[in-house]
Amino acid sequence: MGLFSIGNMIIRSLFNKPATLMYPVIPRVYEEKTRGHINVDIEACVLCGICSKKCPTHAILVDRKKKEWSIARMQCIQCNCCVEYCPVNCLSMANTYTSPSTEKITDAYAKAAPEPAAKPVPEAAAPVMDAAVDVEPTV
Amino acid sequence: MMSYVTKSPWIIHYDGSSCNGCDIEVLACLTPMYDVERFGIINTGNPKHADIFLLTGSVNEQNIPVIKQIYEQMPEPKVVVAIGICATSGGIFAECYNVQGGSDKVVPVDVYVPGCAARPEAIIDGVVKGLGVLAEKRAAMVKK
Amino acid sequence: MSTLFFLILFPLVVALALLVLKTDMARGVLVKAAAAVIAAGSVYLAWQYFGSNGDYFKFEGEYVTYIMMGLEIAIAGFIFVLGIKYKKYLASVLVAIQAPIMVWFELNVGHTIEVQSDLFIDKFSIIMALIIGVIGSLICVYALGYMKDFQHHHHDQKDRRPLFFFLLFLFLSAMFGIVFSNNLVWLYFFWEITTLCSFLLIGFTKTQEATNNAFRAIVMNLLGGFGFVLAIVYMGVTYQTIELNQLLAIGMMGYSVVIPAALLAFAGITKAAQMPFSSWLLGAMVAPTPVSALLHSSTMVKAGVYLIVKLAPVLGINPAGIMVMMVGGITFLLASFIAISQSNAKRVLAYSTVANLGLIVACAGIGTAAAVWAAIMLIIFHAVAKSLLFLCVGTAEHNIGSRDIEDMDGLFSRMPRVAIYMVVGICGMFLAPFGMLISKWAAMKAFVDSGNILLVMFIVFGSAATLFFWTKWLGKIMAIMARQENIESKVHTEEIFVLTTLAALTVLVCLMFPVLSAFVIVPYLTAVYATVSALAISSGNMYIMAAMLALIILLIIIGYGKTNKKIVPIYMAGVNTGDDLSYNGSIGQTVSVSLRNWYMESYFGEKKMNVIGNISTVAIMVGVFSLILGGVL
Amino acid sequence: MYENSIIGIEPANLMKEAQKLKDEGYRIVQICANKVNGFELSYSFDREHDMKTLRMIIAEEDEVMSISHIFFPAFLYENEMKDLFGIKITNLVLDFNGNLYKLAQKTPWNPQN
Amino acid sequence: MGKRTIIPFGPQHPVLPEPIHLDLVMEDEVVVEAIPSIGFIHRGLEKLVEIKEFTEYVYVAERICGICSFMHGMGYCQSVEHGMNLTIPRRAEYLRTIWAELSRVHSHLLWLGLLADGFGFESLFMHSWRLREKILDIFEATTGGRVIFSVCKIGGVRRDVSNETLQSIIKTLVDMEAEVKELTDVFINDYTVKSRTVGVGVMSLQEAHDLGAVGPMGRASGLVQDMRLLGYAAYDDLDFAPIVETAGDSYARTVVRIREIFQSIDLIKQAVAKIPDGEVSVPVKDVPRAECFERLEQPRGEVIYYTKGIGTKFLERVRVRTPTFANIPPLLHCLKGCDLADVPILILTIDPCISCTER
Amino acid sequence: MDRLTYIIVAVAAYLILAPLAGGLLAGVDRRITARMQGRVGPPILQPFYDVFKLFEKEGITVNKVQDFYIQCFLIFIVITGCFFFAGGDLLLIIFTLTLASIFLIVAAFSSNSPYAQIGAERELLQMMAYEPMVLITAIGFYLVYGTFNISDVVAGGGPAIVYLPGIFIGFVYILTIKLRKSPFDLSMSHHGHQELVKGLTTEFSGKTLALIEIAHWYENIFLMGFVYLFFAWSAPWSPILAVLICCIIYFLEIFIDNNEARVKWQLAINTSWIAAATLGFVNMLVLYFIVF
Repeated sequence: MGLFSIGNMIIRSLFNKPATLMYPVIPRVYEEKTRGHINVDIEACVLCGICSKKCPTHAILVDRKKKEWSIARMQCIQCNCCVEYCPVNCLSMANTYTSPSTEKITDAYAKAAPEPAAKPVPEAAAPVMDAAVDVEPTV
Repeated sequence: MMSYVTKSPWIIHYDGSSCNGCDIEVLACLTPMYDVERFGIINTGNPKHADIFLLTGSVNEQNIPVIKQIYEQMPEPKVVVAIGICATSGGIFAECYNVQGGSDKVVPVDVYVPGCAARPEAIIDGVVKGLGVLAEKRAAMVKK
Repeated sequence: MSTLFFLILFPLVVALALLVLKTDMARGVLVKAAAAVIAAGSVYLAWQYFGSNGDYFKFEGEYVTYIMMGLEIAIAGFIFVLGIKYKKYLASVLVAIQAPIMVWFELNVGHTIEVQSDLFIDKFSIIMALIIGVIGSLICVYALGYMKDFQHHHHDQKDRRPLFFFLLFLFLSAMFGIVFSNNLVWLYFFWEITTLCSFLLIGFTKTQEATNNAFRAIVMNLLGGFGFVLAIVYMGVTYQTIELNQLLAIGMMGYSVVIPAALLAFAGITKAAQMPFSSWLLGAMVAPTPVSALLHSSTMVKAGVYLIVKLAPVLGINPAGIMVMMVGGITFLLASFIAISQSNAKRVLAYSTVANLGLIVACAGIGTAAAVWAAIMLIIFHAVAKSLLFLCVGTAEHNIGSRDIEDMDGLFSRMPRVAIYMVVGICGMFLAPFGMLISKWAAMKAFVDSGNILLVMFIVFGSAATLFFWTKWLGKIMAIMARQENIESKVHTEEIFVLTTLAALTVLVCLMFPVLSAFVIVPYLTAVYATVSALAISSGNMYIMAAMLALIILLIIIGYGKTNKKIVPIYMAGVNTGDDLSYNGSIGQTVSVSLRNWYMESYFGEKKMNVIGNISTVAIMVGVFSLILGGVL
Repeated sequence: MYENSIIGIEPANLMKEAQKLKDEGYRIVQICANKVNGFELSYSFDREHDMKTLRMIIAEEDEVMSISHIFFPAFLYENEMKDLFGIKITNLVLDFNGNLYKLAQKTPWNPQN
Repeated sequence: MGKRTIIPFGPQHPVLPEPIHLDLVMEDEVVVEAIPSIGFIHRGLEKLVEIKEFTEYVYVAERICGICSFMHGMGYCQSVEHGMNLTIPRRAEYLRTIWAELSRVHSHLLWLGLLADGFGFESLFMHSWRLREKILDIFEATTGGRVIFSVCKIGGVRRDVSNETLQSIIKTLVDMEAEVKELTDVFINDYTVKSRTVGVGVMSLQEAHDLGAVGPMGRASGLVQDMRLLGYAAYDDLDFAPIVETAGDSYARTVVRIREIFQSIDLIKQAVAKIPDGEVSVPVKDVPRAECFERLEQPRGEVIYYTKGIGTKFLERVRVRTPTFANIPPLLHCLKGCDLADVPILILTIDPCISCTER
Repeated sequence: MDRLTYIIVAVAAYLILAPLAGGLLAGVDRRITARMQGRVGPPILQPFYDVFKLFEKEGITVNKVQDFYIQCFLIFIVITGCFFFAGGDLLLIIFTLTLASIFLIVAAFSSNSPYAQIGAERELLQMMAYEPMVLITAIGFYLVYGTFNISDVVAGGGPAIVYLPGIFIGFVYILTIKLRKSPFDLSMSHHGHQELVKGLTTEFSGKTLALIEIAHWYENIFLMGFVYLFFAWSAPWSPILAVLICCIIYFLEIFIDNNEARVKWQLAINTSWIAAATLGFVNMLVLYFIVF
């Protein structure tokens, strides 16, 4: 039984520095593993579309005609799924999050110049996607 | 004209149909590490006192009228901040039979805060962004 | 003196006339005319004797005493028979003891005593006469409309309104008699008539409950009457006087008059429904509302406190005084507590009456000039506000079909005028700057000065309770409910007239507060106490209070209900159906919101409080009487 | 590690079996419906970490007696099944009448209903 | 109508982080009847299994609830793994155990804060959540997320945690233990706190059993029930006994959860001491063909995962019986006869997770 | 300075300075509270920002009369303070304060809204809980100085605290209710989360809410004035001491606020009444022995 059981703790807090991180005055430093947003190395991308197919929220769109890889930032749930499935490791998870915005933004990345060599790869990947479960890249 | 709406934004938080990850992060914003009261933010819990409506989670048949009502009961100027992917687009639940989509189907959303779950820093940024909209709305109100 | 006789006899004549008049029309005309005459008479009386500091009149003619005795015997016989008929033998036993003693006294001692003055009038009587004359007759007028509805609701019963109005006017007559009598035998006669009238009025509806309550009332009042008889006998035998002013004079000269004072105070306590006798007044609620209003505001219970306040100079720090102040204090505290647990508006009013009478009794028990000042003020304000409240409740009851406070939801929208009057009445009962509160303030100061800390504790806690039960009622009425239909047009014009007058009176009396004090009460106290020390409340503060009231009225005129804001629905956790009255509840239902006040039965339950109150007051009375008797023997 | 013991029963025996388990000191821990051809209902009971599941298959139009009179908490699961699958459950202790969840689409697990 | 007050409580209500609605019928402030209404968060995610492959459904399972997120992922994976008879590496099981116990510490601290907030003890709320942030930092460092971890997958875990990091976790926990103790002592000793919890919402052992109470709710009434005793993941290697109190009131439930915080810290220490080196996942080559009931102990109590595979990459049925769902009948029992002021406390003492309940 | 000049100066000073001081006090309160909770907290001027913002909001109301009641609430709170600082009669002041509080309660009742109504009911209960002690405090001063007049009390020969230690403790106890601090912030809380949403103030918004806030500033300064009375007497340096003690008492209230859970109404009324009935009673008893 006590009436001022937390007294010590609050008096200590009163005279010590607050625990507050002071964001945004002091920017937050994120952990290396923090899942923030997806980066694409568009030049390395082969537009295979696996990421688009695997994305649980259908945030990623791959337009092969326009040679464009786009992500709806407001649909991405940072599950890291696309990164794990990407056959050419062109996707990566950055540790900073997408800024809030007044619009639902979609970031599109177009390949600078068409690379003919990239073309066969998606076709090679296609049968893999149809297989039952054997697409299980290791981390 | 100087407006005080940006100096004292009071929030109300309602959980649509989220996984409550974002809700917990909204609450975390109030706690010592993030302490949004630094910006004068108070979690009022009462739409009639609130300036900013923090909405998490997607909308469904049952909570649509509730969300509408909370929004309608807030006095002008008011801002809606949709927090998390579910609130912006329905997220991973978009294809569920009882999910109708993001909160913009029900109320006009002013700021979208991405993240699953949205980080406290993102929520703070989102609210700060909302303050700008709030000031604009206040200015428009004065003009009228 | 003729005015006094007129005021006593005129209502009697009207009463008899009403007994024979059978048509609504004739009754209406007569009651209204008589009420106007009585009110005018009492005002004339006030004007006539305004300058006097107490006039005493001797009445020549022994025959009156014998007529009274004859009537007393007849009444006793009547009660005796009724007691036997309804198997309420206790009542019969009590009259069977008391009447012979009185007759014996009259025949053996009474006629040997030379009575100096039978009647008198002073400023206190004037106040009482005004209360009876104005408020009492207003209630009679109100009763016209009310009883029409009442008869309509009970159309299967025989129309017994002639008897009803007979009793009302008889009551007024007896009350005038009480406040003008100096001769205690006369006083006792009128006293017994009020007892009888109240008995018949309480039992008016003739239901089993009404009969039971009527007998409870008469048993308790007869018990008090018995004390009265003993006091007269003791005085006649010991001091050779049966005059009230003589008793006071003897007492103030320093001789002990504790025994008659205690006995008379006891009679007053029963009539003023103090604990342990409060139950009769609660039982009286079964009677039609005008009866309640009459009993509570201007007659009956006021007779009790009138007698005690008259006795105040001989009370104070003596066993009789201590008995009176403690009984009053305890009653005030506990009755206020009980009122919290009641939802029946009339019961709330009843307990509030009991509590306020307790306060008056306690003030009288202290017996100082300041305390009596407070007591008289309380009597005035209580009479006006309480009659207003009772009549409002009566009107509301007839139109919304319930006298329960919880059914008064949205009364402000349904019956705006009645609701406003009710609000005025309620505010008048407990809120600054209305009179009641100022009187309470003075009472508190008197209590503190008296040095009785227990009483101080009673009043501070009792006030807190008072605040609670009045405000919650106030809140219930003031709640603005959406979508209510105005049903006020159904109210009789007589009722509205009376309510309006009473409401105006309530405000007026409060505004007149300083004047009333300076020109009526202080002179009375000066006459009684010779020296009046500084008043409880400085006149400056009284003016501040009056100014505050004026400010409130001004504010209401300027700002009430004026807004250009957008009207929006209320907050209901997001599930308001849009009509402010219901919400989308569980299991797919639309649920009506129901907002009810707190009653805290477990804290302030009627039963518990009554047990505590009855035991403690009985203990005090038994203690005091055994102390007095022990001193004598 | 424990085993999943699933015991097939006839729909008619449900009440009897449930009562038997109740008498043995079991309590209900979950009820699961699954739409196959008709409905497959699994009632799971627990006693000190030991779980038993009664399994029965009913036709779509069959009525099922509620076991909420034996196991009070069952009413929630049964209301849920009623809402989501449209299984006809009778004699519920507390019947939400399809209002446990307010759905845009009635009985989503059984669309043709 | 008498003296009965009828008001809506929720769905939007500041003491409820999640929407639930009660029709409260009260006399004075004493609740005589409370009729619940849920469904504000119902999404129907069990049905998503028809369009999400069983490996992908983990993402959905994790998002059943933001507080017990990890254990939902874990429960789903375990259920499928058992159905497939898939044995996962021991290190992965240990990591799952460590994360699960960290989740429990985080969840209980969060709950303590919410409870403090429920009875208006602001500073206690703030300090509870301040300490909780340290656990969240561990989560972020090891999994990359504060709330949703995304580390479980069928066949193991997606990220390894280095042994050095594990040691630093232990250090953090040891450092905060003293402060947690100081904080939890307030809940145990403070007069005003006890005035709000002792004797509030009493449930006897028999009632707890019959009403199906699970987790701390049941254990506070003396029901010895802890699914970790079944020995899933690494629990068969660890030494612990279920924490049981007998009073059955809100205070007992608080005490149970407080003691569990320290128990979890102890379990994490044991697990870190015993964790073997090795792989953290095995490849999945098959599809589920069997059904399986899997029972886990979440912070809120027992969760039952039922998965039924029919030999395709889509499961036929997933069902989650969440602890809060089981605890609703006990809640209704407790609400009868309490004060209005106790309603938030009682709703909180079952540690409700409405998004779990409604899925 | 003659009496009239003094009254005018005091009233003017109260009218102008009280909201400033009250707002500042609220700001400091929030800051200290935040620090006790390990946070940084809002700027000291935050309460003013809040009120200014509320004035900028759209005007909405649930009926046509509630604003009137709130305006009356503010007016009578201000009048109370004016009486107090002008050296008026203590009982008069207490009754005026009661009147003001009733206006607030009626405003809440008038909305006929669930949470506002229950808040009003609880506020009423709290009034019932503290009223006896407040009256006893006034009576205590009367017993010491033989007058209810504040101007005579502060001019008295010695600090009242010497005679009224019990009553002072009792008063500080109920001050927690009046300042709406935990453990007695039952009817409305300055913090967001409570079972009554915003209790009493649920239906007020915008300017009306701002008026309530301002009224509370006035009220708090007036209440601190009450504390001041216990420590003020004719000595020239006593005002400094008294103001210092007011600050300490306010800090103590913040400390208590951060140390306790919100209790239920039963405990609130029981303990307040017990405090009044014991501390007040015993203190008065002793005084009577001295006085009579």
